[in-house]
Amino acid sequence: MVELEKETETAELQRMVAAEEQRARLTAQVHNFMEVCWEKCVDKPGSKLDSRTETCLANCVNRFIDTTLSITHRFAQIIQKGGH
Amino acid sequence: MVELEKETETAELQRMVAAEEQRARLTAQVHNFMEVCWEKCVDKPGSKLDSRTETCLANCVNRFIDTTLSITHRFAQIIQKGGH
Amino acid sequence: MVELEKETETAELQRMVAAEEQRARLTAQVHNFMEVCWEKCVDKPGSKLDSRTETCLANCVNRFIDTTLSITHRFAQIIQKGGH
Amino acid sequence: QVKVQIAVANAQELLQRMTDKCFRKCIGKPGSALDNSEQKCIAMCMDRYMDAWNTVSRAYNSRLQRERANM
Amino acid sequence: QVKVQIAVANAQELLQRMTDKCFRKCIGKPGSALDNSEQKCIAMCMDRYMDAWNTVSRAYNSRLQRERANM
Amino acid sequence: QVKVQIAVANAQELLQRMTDKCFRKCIGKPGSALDNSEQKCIAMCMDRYMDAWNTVSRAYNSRLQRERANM
Repeated sequence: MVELEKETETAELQRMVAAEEQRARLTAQVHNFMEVCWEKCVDKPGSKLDSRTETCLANCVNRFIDTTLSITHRFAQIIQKGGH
Repeated sequence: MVELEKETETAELQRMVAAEEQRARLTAQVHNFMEVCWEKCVDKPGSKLDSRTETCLANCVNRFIDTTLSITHRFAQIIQKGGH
Repeated sequence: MVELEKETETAELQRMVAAEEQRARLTAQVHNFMEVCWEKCVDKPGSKLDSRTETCLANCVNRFIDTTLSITHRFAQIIQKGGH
Repeated sequence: QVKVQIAVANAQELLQRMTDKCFRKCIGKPGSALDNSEQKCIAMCMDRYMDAWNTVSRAYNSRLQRERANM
Repeated sequence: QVKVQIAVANAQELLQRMTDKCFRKCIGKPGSALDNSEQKCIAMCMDRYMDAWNTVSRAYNSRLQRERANM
Repeated sequence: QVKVQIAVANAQELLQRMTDKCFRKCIGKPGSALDNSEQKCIAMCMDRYMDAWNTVSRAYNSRLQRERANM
């Protein structure tokens, strides 16, 4: 009985740690996007984030991910052909 | 007697390690300031550091610390209000 | 006999790890050069790497190493004189 | 415990990056004190940085959900 | 095993840096999709980045050999 | 021993950052050798970088002391 409880606790703890690591990775990724997109989209910070800047930021994240996917895909193709 | 000596030695070692860690943190901070302030204050490096550049560098460190304190203070207020 | 084999294996493994660490350091160094030289030499990426860009990149690596050697040498001299 | 540590690490990272960006944007030649317009600029820059952070974070999360739905 | 891991780490590092550089070079104001010219620019930028990587790597290796010969 | 290692780590960090900054400032298009004016620029840049490092370090230390005195 005690053994089983211990196992459940360990599993629960591992699940929590994994979830937090995942969250930390996502957060690190957001910091990353901010490095690129803050420069691309925000010129002079105004009294509020206007809708044009908001759209630019959301597009920036999505185009950056598109670029990542496109480059990774192309890179995998080059590797498979054994080329370059 | 020997025990006591050992304890003193351990304490002394810990104190030294802590002091060195502290010094390493300060040094890392100076590297950090240099990243910002070298760009802000030194345009073309001349045959000596003129007093205008010296003042600019010292001001840069102090204004950067002011900015850090001001942002941290405001951030703590926002967190406490549970806001944003 | 078995002992000797084990030792040889351990030595072999250590050699491999050292070689890989060395390769990782060289690779990190190439990433480093790329940070500086991509900006200095490649303006608009064209349909191929023209010979002017190629020369610029190779020169960039060599001049960067020259700069490192020159600065390190001068730094050692200053340290020895106990100066600055 | 793990959660709290990561959250603190994230807040520190956010504060550091925000300070760096807003100092660069708001302070031209550093003077003998932060003047009024610099202080206003820093407060505004900070608020916009956090707005932008939230917008970027939301855009990233919805993209992740769309990608997962497509798998 | 060690070799494979380092090679994977290197490919990831390469992909990340390449993405960052090519995004900055090819995308002005990010729009609602990658348009044709942006996509071409990214593909070309990627090929040039890898060419440049090879050139830099070769130049570095031959310099190392020359330095070793002089020692 | 600990002290020496940290000091060495610091010197290496200083040399790397200095090299990076001075290369960027002093070398326009890299040629087939460092010419005379580039070499002079690098030596001068290096000296100024170390002067600046000392100035920044001093300013930081006196600020820390003022902050501690105010606590």
